[in-house]
Amino acid sequence: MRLGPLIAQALEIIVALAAAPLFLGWVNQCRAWLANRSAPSILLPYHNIRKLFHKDAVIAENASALFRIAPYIVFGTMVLAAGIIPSLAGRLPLVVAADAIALVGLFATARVFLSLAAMDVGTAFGTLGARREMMVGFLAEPALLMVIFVASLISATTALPAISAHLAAERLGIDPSLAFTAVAFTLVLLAENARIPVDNPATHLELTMIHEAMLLEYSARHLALMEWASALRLFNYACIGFALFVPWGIAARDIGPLGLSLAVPVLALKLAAAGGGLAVIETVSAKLRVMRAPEFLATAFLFAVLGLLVHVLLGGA
Amino acid sequence: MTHVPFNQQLLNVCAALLLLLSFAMLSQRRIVSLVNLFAVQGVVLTAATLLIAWRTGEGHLYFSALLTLALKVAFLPWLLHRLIRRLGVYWDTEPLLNISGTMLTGILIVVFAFGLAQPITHLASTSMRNAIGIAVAVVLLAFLMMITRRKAMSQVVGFLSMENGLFFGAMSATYGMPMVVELGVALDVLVAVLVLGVFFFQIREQFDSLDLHHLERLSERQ
Amino acid sequence: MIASLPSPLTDCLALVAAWLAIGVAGLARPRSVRYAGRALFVLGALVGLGLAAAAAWALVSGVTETRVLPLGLPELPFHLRLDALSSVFLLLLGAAAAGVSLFSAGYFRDSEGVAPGLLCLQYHVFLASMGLVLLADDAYAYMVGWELMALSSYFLVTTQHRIAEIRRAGFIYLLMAHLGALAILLSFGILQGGSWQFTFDAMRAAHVSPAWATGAFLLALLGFGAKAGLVPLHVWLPEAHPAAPSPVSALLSGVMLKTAVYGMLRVTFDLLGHPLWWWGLVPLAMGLFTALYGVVFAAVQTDMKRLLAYSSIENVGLIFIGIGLGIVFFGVGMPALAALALLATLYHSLNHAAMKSLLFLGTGSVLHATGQRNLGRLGGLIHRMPWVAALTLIGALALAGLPPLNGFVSEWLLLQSFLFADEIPRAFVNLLLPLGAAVVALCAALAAYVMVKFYGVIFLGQPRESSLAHAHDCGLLERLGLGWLAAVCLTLGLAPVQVISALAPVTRQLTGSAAPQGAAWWLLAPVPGRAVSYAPLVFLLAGAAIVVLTVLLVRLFYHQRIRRTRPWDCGFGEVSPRMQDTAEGFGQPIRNIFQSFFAIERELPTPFDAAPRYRIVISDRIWRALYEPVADWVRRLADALAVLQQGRISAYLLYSFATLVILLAVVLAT
Amino acid sequence: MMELPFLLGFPAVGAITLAFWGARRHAPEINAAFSLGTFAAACALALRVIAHGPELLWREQFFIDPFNVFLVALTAFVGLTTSLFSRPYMRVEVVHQRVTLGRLRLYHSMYQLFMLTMLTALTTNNMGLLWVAMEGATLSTVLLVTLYRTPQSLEAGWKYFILCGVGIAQALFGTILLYFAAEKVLGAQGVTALLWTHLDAVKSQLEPAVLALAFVFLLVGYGTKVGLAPLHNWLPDAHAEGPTPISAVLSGLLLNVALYAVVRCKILVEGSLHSSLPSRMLMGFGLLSVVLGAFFLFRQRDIKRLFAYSSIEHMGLATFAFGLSGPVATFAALLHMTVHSLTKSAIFFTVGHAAQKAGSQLMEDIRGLITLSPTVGWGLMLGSLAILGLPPFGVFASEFLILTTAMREQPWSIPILLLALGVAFAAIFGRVQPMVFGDSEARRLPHAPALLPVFAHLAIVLVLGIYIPPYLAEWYRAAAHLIGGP
Repeated sequence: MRLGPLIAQALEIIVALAAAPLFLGWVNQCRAWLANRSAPSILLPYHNIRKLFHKDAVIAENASALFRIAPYIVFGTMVLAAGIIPSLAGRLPLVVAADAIALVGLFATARVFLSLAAMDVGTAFGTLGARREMMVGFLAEPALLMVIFVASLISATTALPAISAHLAAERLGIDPSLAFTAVAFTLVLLAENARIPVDNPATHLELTMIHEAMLLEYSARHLALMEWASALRLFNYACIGFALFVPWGIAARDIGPLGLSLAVPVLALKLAAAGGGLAVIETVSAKLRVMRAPEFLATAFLFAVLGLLVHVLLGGA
Repeated sequence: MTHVPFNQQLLNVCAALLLLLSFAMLSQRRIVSLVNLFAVQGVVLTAATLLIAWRTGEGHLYFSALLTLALKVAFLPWLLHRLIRRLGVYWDTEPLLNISGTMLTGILIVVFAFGLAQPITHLASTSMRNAIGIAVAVVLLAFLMMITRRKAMSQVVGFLSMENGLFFGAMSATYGMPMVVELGVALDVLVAVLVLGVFFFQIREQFDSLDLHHLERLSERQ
Repeated sequence: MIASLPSPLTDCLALVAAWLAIGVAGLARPRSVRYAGRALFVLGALVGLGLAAAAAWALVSGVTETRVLPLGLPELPFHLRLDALSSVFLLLLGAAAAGVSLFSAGYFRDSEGVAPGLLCLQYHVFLASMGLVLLADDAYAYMVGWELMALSSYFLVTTQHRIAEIRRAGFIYLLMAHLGALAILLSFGILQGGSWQFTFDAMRAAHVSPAWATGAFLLALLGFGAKAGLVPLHVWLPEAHPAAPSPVSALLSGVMLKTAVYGMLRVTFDLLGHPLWWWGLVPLAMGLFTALYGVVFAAVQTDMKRLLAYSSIENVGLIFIGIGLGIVFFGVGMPALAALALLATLYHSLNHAAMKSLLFLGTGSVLHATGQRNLGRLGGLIHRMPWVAALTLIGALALAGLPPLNGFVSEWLLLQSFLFADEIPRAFVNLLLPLGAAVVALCAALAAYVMVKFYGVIFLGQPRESSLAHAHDCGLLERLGLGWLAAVCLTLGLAPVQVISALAPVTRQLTGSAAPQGAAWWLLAPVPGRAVSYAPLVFLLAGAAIVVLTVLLVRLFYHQRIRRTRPWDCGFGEVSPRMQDTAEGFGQPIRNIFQSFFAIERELPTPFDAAPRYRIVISDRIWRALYEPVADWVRRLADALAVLQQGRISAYLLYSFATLVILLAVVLAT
Repeated sequence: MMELPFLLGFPAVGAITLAFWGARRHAPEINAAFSLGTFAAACALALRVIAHGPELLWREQFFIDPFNVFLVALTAFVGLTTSLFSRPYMRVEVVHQRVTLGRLRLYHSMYQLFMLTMLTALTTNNMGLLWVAMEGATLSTVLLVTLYRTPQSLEAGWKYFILCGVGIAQALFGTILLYFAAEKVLGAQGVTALLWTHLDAVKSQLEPAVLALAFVFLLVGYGTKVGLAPLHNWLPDAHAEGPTPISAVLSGLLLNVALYAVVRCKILVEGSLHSSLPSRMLMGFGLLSVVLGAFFLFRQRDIKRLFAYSSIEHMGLATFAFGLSGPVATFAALLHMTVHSLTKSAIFFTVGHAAQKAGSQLMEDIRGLITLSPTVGWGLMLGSLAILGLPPFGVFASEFLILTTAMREQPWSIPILLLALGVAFAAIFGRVQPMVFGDSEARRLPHAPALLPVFAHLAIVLVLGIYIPPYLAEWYRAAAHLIGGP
């Protein structure tokens, strides 16, 4: 295998690792601005991670090995996902490892391990968080799959790079089915990344928290990995969104220095815009009661299915 | 109207008598006279057999006439009378279907029987083909009697007169069955009545009555 | 003929016979656990391995042989046949049986209620009868094997016959099995098409009119569906599986359900030959409903074996979805896609055999160690029984359909084949089928939910009962059994390309078109010419590499100091086991979302209860809606008829009289 | 040709001997010995017929052909095993003081007499003698049904006597009509005119109208003894109230022989009618019996009544199969007669022991046989499963053939059959399971149960399910060919 793609692959992963916390910071900053608060430093997530890595790990006595392995696995899956999703370039070595469906499976793996780890210590909040996380998951996952289905039906493939390449090649027109799925995807993204209105990353209020509840027993480096992983997850979802709905600017054909050097700034732009948009949504919408989350996700599912139907109807006609 | 030979007329008279008798049995409620009627039936049957024997000159018919006389006129009635005395059952209770109703049904049955006998009658070469219909009628009437009676005893008499009907049928259709069969049938009837005798005593000692409503326990209506 | 030189068929036959022999040998010393309960079962496991090997060889060498045994009916001796289809399922049978028997050798004690020898007999007759079902090439041999399978497994299910529920479960099981068998029998009766030959060859040759063929197909679907547990014919399954001893549950769920799949494929694609495309919609619809129904019920169960039983129903649903898709594709003339769908079916059958057996055996170990089947009284066993916990985790993750394990592969294939549904040249169908994909996706996600509940509540958290402290890990033989099945799961997960190329002859036999070949030995692609791929090996290696790298970096740069304290739990004081979610609690979201599925009766505590208690009974609507009315109807009819026989002799005489008169009238009339 | 004299001689002599010695200590053994002799003679006869084909004997009054010789062998065999079973059973009854020694004598002598009538009915060539023997069978068993002299047994006996007597009277009239029709062809007063072989030879010339009527009477007559609904009402009572060995032979033998008579008549009538009227009648009766039997099964509480109704159902099935009247169906019907009589008598053996142990025939009193005495428990369980038509037992083989044939020939009948079979399965199995499984508090018996007969029967049925020996198959084929049908 030639060296170029490998380097590109490595570059993509590194960019992801580096950019993920930054993106999170950016979103928080935008939210602060929109809320007329003085924004924290955009680098705050880095500081957090660094700080956590230096602390002593405190673990419950009855925690099993699973509890300690889980952070690494979750982190690993997220990094792998970052390597597969064409954020900078398609046609990368890792791409063959998994198509879009496998990618969804990858996220599911992360979620399952996260939940298992949360149940391991056997505290009230851990199990509660795990349950809620799985609930959100089993509703979000099909919606995400439907979104991908529509894209794959349009481009006759389930390989993400191929999809985005195909979509990018298409004439720039508004495709109604894609529009529906875009909405669905946004909702899924909010839910999966524990953002308002499904969850609130900023609070530890028992009754409402989902994602945070699962991390309660973690500390130090394990917590750091978990935080980093969730930042990566947000980043990954954003990149999937880009690949599906604004696929332009990804170095589809040539993964030489030129293409990449062109792709990086484009990605930065997209991230900035997405972060802004995300912040806006989070600011204007209110946190839902946990039991309302299913309805929220059902809407997402509905949108995705509508997109599917629209596609088949118009495509069939 | 063609001329009918004398003994032929006699035979027809016998047939008519048999029919009359079974109607009489159908309406009779006194068990003693029921048995008597049965005996008379036997007499008529014997007469008919003798007539046929005389006419056809079939040797074995004389024998079966004898058999009939011995069994159905002498032995069975005697046995039944004895049982009646020993068991003290003289009256049958009100039949399930009242007399007039029974009679009406009987008439219908006779009509049906004649209709039934048509194909046979056409074929029969015997001199008394018309009697076949009567034989069937006798059988079915006996059947009806068994259905409508409530006392074991009268049911048995019905059973026996049914056998009479069969015998008469055999006579009128085919001048009787082969000897070996005749004997077998007679034997069976004999044994049957003996068994019945045993039966009556068993039933009596259990229920001290021969009323059939004691014998209605085994059913699916739990 | 073939008998002279050794042949795969002869080998398989000999091995199946060997099972029978082992079973009979069990009666020699029925009371001895070491002989009948241990040695013979190990022997049986070896036979299973042998069978798997022979079948695999037959599959690879691609032989198709037939032979006739001097048994059976005079006109219809036992015909046997070994072809690609049967050898795949024989492989499944052998491999699964090997693991289960190995486990059983360590599992069965004489506390099972029946003498070990008898158990050994029933167990091995069960295995042998399944072998006969897979080998049979005529209706009679097939039905003999089929019913024998039901019978032997019935005795196994009712091993603990002193418990009334178990007797009831056994009764329902055998009743459903028998009714199903009757349906299959009639289907064969149609298939022989007037040629009084009941050999499958004759049925292949026979020409059946479309109407009759449809009848045969529906009857077969009824019969095999009843065995496989398609909703609404599933009622026996969640009763029988928990009732049986765990190894038997493993066989029932892992292998026996697959014989129904085998039968369905055999009848539809082999004997009927040319299925009409719309037939496929029936199993497809039933499958979709079954899958959703099963997984939703699994999510709310509190008995771990019932949970697995319902999850089996779900998987059967997925399998039949594949069959339905295959029929549709084949019917509209897309053999390649039909091959893909059937491939998903076959692959999922193999997967489910491995993972569900594994999980049931796991529950068996838990049951022996704790004596508890109720999830509400388990927990924290990962500390007490690490082996079982570790091996079961593999099964659970596989069943949850997570890459890179095997469950995901078949799910992936199924979704891929759904992706082509829009090319079907039938209006509406191509519109509706993609919605099926949505249901499949939902089921897959719910399966993950169920598995997290299953594993988390049993093995993680704190023990909910003090008695669990004495739980012990399973013995060596049991570990071997579990390990073997786990290994099978991993292999199926990591080497899909090889498995698929091995399955190619089957799809070629069924649809005339080969299954998709991998682009490379490590790369899986559903159909040639599509830029789609899944490479579990790369996937796993890359993932592992990243994880290891992370671990190393962390070890390299940061200190390893760790303090152990009590759980923090957001600052609550004492953390008691009762604070954890119970099984009911974990199922609660599902219960709310899918309320319409269940017939729920609740007993909620009021705020003023001195000793507040919470009880909830979730039962199957279908049972009340479908089966109880039928039973009532039969009972009422019987009561009505009973009037006929009211004990009066005159009435009886009247019957005779009436019969006589009526018949005479009939004769006169004609 | 010495087999036949022995075949009929053994039971005849036995009946007389036991009439005097029947109460002695070794009477049961004597009984068994005579039955053994009969069985030996039957086997010799069977072998001879297989070797030399059909034979006529004693001025053509007796006739052995494949059809009846296999029933002869079956009858003799079941007679033997039943006598073996009744050894401990009746001894226990004596100990329990349900029968006096006098009645024991009656029982033994009548048992032999019953065998005699059965064998005569099977082997005779004379339709008249057939009738005589059938009536004789009723008479010899009616006093056995009332052996216990309980009110119920007397009632059962009375119904048995009257209903069968009346029925058989109809059969006599049918025979007369047959004779009447035959006379036209075979010449007046021909002693040969009632010989089946001659009738069979000229059956195509017999007058259809008469034979149609004759068949109705014969069918109603012998059908009553077969237990065809709605003429079956005597059957459950007689089975339930008599001693179990008698229930076994009634179910296992009498019904078969009666059906044999019906089929003999059907052959003649169909030959003359050239229409499928008789077949349709048989099918109608068969279906009705199957359905009614199945539904009555549902309400039973008495175990012997339960299996009596199952006999009705199975006889109905066999009759239905004869009505289908293809070579396959007839084959299946014969096979069904065989396996049913073997299985059902085996079941009655186990039922007898079970009821004695529990001291009651009510099913709710019989529990946990498998814990009390595993052999009886397993016998009952396996027997019931066999009778329910589960492979590898022979009943499945016959039902397989019957159902698949009916599926093609008479599709309309299939739903009815399925309903009935399903109901029967649920009814019988749902009651047998709790009797066999679970715990029990029943007592031990003074005499060990005789289980050899049970498992001998089940073994044979099992073998017939997976392997029908060629000569037996030949036998069935020959019989099926003989019965033929249009």
